[in-house]
Amino acid sequence: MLTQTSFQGKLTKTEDLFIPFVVAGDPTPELTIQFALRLQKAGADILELGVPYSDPLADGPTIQRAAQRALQQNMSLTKAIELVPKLREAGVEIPVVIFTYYNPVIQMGYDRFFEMLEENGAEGVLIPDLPYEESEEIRGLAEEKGVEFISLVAPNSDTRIKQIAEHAKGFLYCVSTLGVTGGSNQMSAETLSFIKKVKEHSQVPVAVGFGVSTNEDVQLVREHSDGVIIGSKIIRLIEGELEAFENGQEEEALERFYQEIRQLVK
Amino acid sequence: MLTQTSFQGKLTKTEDLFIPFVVAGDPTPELTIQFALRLQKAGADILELGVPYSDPLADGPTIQRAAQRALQQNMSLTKAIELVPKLREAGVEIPVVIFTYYNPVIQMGYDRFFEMLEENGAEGVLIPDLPYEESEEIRGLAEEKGVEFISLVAPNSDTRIKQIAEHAKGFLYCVSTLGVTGGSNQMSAETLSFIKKVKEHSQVPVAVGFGVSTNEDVQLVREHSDGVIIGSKIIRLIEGELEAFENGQEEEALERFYQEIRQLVK
Amino acid sequence: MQQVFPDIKGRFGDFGGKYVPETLMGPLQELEEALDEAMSDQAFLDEYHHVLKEYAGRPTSLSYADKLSKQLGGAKIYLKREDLNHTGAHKLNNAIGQGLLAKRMGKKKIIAETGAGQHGVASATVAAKFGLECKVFMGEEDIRRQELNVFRMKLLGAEVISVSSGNGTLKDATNEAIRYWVANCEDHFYLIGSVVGPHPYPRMVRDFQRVIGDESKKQFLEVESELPDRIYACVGGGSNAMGMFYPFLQDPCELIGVEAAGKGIDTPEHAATLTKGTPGVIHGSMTYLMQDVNGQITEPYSISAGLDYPGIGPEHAHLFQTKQVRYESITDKEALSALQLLTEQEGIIPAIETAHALAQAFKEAAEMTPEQTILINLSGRGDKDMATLMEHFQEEE
Amino acid sequence: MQQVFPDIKGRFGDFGGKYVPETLMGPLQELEEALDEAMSDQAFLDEYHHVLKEYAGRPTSLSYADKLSKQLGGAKIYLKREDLNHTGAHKLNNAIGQGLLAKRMGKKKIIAETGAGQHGVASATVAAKFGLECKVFMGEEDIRRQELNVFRMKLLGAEVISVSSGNGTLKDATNEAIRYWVANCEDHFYLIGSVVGPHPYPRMVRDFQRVIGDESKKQFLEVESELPDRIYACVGGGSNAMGMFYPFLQDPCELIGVEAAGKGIDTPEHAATLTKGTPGVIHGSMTYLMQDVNGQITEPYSISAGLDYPGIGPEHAHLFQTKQVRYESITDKEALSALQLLTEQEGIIPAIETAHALAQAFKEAAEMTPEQTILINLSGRGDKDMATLMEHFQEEE
Ligand SMILES: Cc1ncc(COP(=O)(O)O)c(C=O)c1O
Ligand SMILES: Cc1ncc(COP(=O)(O)O)c(C=O)c1O
Repeated sequence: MLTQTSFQGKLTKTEDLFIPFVVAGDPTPELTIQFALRLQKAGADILELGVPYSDPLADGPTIQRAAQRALQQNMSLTKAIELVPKLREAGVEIPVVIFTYYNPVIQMGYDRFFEMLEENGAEGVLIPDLPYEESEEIRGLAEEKGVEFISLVAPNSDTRIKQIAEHAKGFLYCVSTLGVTGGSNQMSAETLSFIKKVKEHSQVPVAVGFGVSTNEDVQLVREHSDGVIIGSKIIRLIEGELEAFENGQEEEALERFYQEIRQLVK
Repeated sequence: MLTQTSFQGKLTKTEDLFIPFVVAGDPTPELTIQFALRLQKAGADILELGVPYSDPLADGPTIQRAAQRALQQNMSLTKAIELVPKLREAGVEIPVVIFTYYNPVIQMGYDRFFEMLEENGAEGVLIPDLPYEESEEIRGLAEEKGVEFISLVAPNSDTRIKQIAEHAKGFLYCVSTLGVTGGSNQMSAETLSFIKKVKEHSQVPVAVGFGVSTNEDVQLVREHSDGVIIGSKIIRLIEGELEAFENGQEEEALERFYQEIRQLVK
Repeated sequence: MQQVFPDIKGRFGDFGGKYVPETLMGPLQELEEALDEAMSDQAFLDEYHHVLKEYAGRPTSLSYADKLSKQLGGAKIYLKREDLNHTGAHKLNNAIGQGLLAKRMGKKKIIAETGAGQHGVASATVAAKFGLECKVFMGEEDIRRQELNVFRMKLLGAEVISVSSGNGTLKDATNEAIRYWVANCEDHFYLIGSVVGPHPYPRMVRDFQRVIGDESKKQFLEVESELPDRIYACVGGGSNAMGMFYPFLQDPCELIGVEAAGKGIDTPEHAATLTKGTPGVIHGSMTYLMQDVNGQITEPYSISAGLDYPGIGPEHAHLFQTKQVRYESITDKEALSALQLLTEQEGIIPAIETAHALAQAFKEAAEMTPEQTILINLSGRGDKDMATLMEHFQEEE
Repeated sequence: MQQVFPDIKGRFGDFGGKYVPETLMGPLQELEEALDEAMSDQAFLDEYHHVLKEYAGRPTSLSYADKLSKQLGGAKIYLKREDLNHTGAHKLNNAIGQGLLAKRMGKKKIIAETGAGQHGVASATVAAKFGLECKVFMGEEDIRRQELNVFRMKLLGAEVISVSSGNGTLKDATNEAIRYWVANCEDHFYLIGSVVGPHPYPRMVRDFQRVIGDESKKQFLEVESELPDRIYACVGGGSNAMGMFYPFLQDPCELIGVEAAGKGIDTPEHAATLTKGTPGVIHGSMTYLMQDVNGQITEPYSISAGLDYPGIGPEHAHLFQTKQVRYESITDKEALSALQLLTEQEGIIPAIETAHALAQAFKEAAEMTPEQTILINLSGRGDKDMATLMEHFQEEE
């Protein structure tokens, strides 16, 4: 049984979630807003807003490239959080999760970080290189501030699955394949039994990510979990339109992007 | 007191000797004969006929170059000895000393070597890399065959000077400077006392070589010894005429060579 | 009582820990357990020391640099000769230890990152010796600069994987090796080349390198009957320094770690992590690093590829904070002069990395008295650096 | 009773002696006396062994090549690791000995000849260490081929003198070094790099290299409790082989010297002096050499610069004649395969010179039984050969 998961009351369902990932500032902050709008229109329930990082250890080449593009726009943790109110202004209503590596958070400091999240109205945070054992303090602070601190769990998390799942907030991010983001995906018997085990212990929706890139993948994930996380595939769709943006065909490109997403999650 | 030195009766004086060195076949066997004739005409008393060698350890760059030129003419120990009767035919009457490194002699074999010297009428032999200690057998054979085996003695021969000098045949070759052939020369007090010491023990004429290249050198050497050996300087004079030979101006070149030698030993 | 570091969470005071993607937490746990078990198994330790002796050439010599000591006119200078190790640097000690551990864990494939190629060659060597498959990640810029070491690795049967992300240097190669490990951790052992990375790497690498300090202590006492006054080592990731310093931490010796000041610590081109960096997380570990105000890691610079790294082992960060070790920095130029001096005075061409330690030591030795003694860890030989040196000295002319 | 070689005239049976210009007879006499005196002075021997241990890194390891032995399925293969010597080859043992002798004789300047540059580097190293001036003669062709070693020598403070006579290779460099010595013997010590040259060089170099065989014997008995069945070494001038073989000459071990067959001993391009040469005099010594019918020395060929020499030490000529040692030859191609095999199986990249010994040993090991043992002298490391190997393996592709 899922307990009420909230994102400050903004997450209105607890299953069949669609959780897209984009990198703030890829290829420009303005376009990030446009993508977010299209994703929402295509049914997104939560937006993962990635903060570009110089050394993204958990990401594959696709997201690395997106981060490089965004860094060239001088995107930073500060600016990414400050993008949230602009998303709101433009009409994005779904909860936003700031996806950032740990080091920029350290440099900002926990106090300022949560202050900024609050000021700018970001509902969640996910730090891919801050595992359960190292995150006790920040999880406490997040809870205090009413920010959902998203945890990840992997098939080889083993005895830690129970612990992580039981303490999960917002939603629980299942890494379905061993690997960095963007690998190919097939749902093996082991993956299925892993998801089952996670669901047994989790009180929040269990979403599956890493490697979801076709509508078949999406169907498969939907069947066995509470939500699907899509990252690299979305970045690749954006990459496919870069030329169009440069050529000033923005509207057509965004429309194509929207249609593609619709096909993907239909 | 000098004992009678013979070179098979052909050496008619025992002082003020002029002993030139040429390399057989440099630049051609025919020209070697012509040089020998001019040297005789200029007063040479003994001819050192050098056999070109691939690895002439005791020679400087000038004689190395001469050897290279001669080797390109396929000159060898055999052919160098066979050049002697041709010298005679052309009118060279002074004694001829075959100057050869040891290895070609080994390959020919002592028997054949002395047979050839006898057949072709060479009066002496000098092997610069066969010191006294290693030459007992060949010295015996030379004596037996009536061939003068020329020994060398150096300032640093030290306690061996007496031994070498006492057993010297033909003439005794004094290395006046430490060094390979062709270095610059100045007769120091030490050199003088070295020559004096050699003369005390030698029963054959004491000739001085290595580095004699001007008429002043020649005068100096004459003053203190029984003869002067000139090698590199003669080779350099030959080298100076190589172009003339190539251009067919043989007579002019040989005449110039003769005049130069005359000036050198006047 | 002295506290034991790292603690159970892999921390050296404020530093260390495991800041890695969740997927690596399992493998790190597995590694830690295997390591603890191996290190308490005498048979494993015996094999490690057997390979060091009969294969790597240990113990390495302790050389008294008599001409140089006299020339500088100060302290007596001793050199611990890690350059005499098989493959030419201290790196092999660690690669042998981890290679044996990989075998013991039943892993048939190893991966490694490399900058100048020394750790890559050491890993490829160990892989050949122990019959393991080996992939070495190397930045495409470093591949270009270190053609010969790349060829050595290939000859040893390793696959060299070119990394084009970032600037194509060591930091990027490390990122990529970690990513590959994330995707392939089930059957791959990641052989890290310095005292960096998540727990238990900093401890493990230190413990496989402490043979340097252990031997030095014994050898030094044999010839001088007392401990050195000061001990110097260069610091890139910090493995040769930790290996040397660790056994002396409780002794009354002054320990000096020397970082690369590149073109000067007042320019942006240096790799002086402790001198100029700030705390943060890099490659899975809380430590000092070079970063901008946004927490983006910045590109370091040093003429020596082995010191050209924006982080440093967490134990060094701790020793820096607690002032147990003094950290200095040396420019490219000073390092090259020291390299020349050692070469001309003692007939030993050191690695450019090592030359940083030498430069600091020579400066200080000259101010000391002939009754005092110093020990320098000569972490590697300079053969690998000939091309760089040729370029440099030709430019100078 | 066993006869002692060389005899008082510097002869090993029919071979050896002093075939040099008169000017060198004095210096050779002086050298012989100084050598005899030094070798009977315990203080000199102690210093020599002290430098070997504390500077050069001796004793070098004896490594059991377990993977390779199993792979070949025959005899157990052991490697004597001269590659672990400072500067990377056995050459340093001799350079240290002669360097100490030069110092003892009050000579402040040394000269040396070199082919690939290994002996040149060893000499330059010793000169730096002992404060001597050093000139290295090197053929202009070799200077071109061995740019890095030339740079190493210069860095060590040596002057490298380019020799353009002949083909500009080792033979010519040796000629030129001898000529220079003739002209400057008063204050110069000529540091010959192999067991060649006039008496007392072949004996002296052997005696400074026998540490290889002495250590090997002790180490081998420790691990195997009996002597090896066969012992292999490559032969250029023959110093690493004499150093290894000499202490085993009276033992029931079969000794095998391996020459370079280049492109095949039936072609003119090889350096198989004993296999195809005839007796004569080269560089002051009666021995075997490669020559034409007129006694002109011919140009040898081998892919390995260190074996690319038309002569051989006179003691080898004697051991060949008396059949105390068996001599074989190995082509470029066979050597390169053996190099690859050792590299891939044991993680050791040998010098191409050494690879000749390996190739012969591997052939024979496969035919032997696992109860039998063989010992190979791993005379040097292959780092110096990377450029040659790169060229070669790229051509092959
Ligand atoms: C010779 C040498 N010394 C030092 C280093 C720096 O590494 P660490 O600081 O881990 O000893 C390297 C790295 O490649 C090296 O090759
Ligand atoms: C590694 C190595 N082995 C062998 C040789 C051949 O010399 P020797 O026959 O004197 O041992 C050389 C010569 O340079 C060498 O460098």
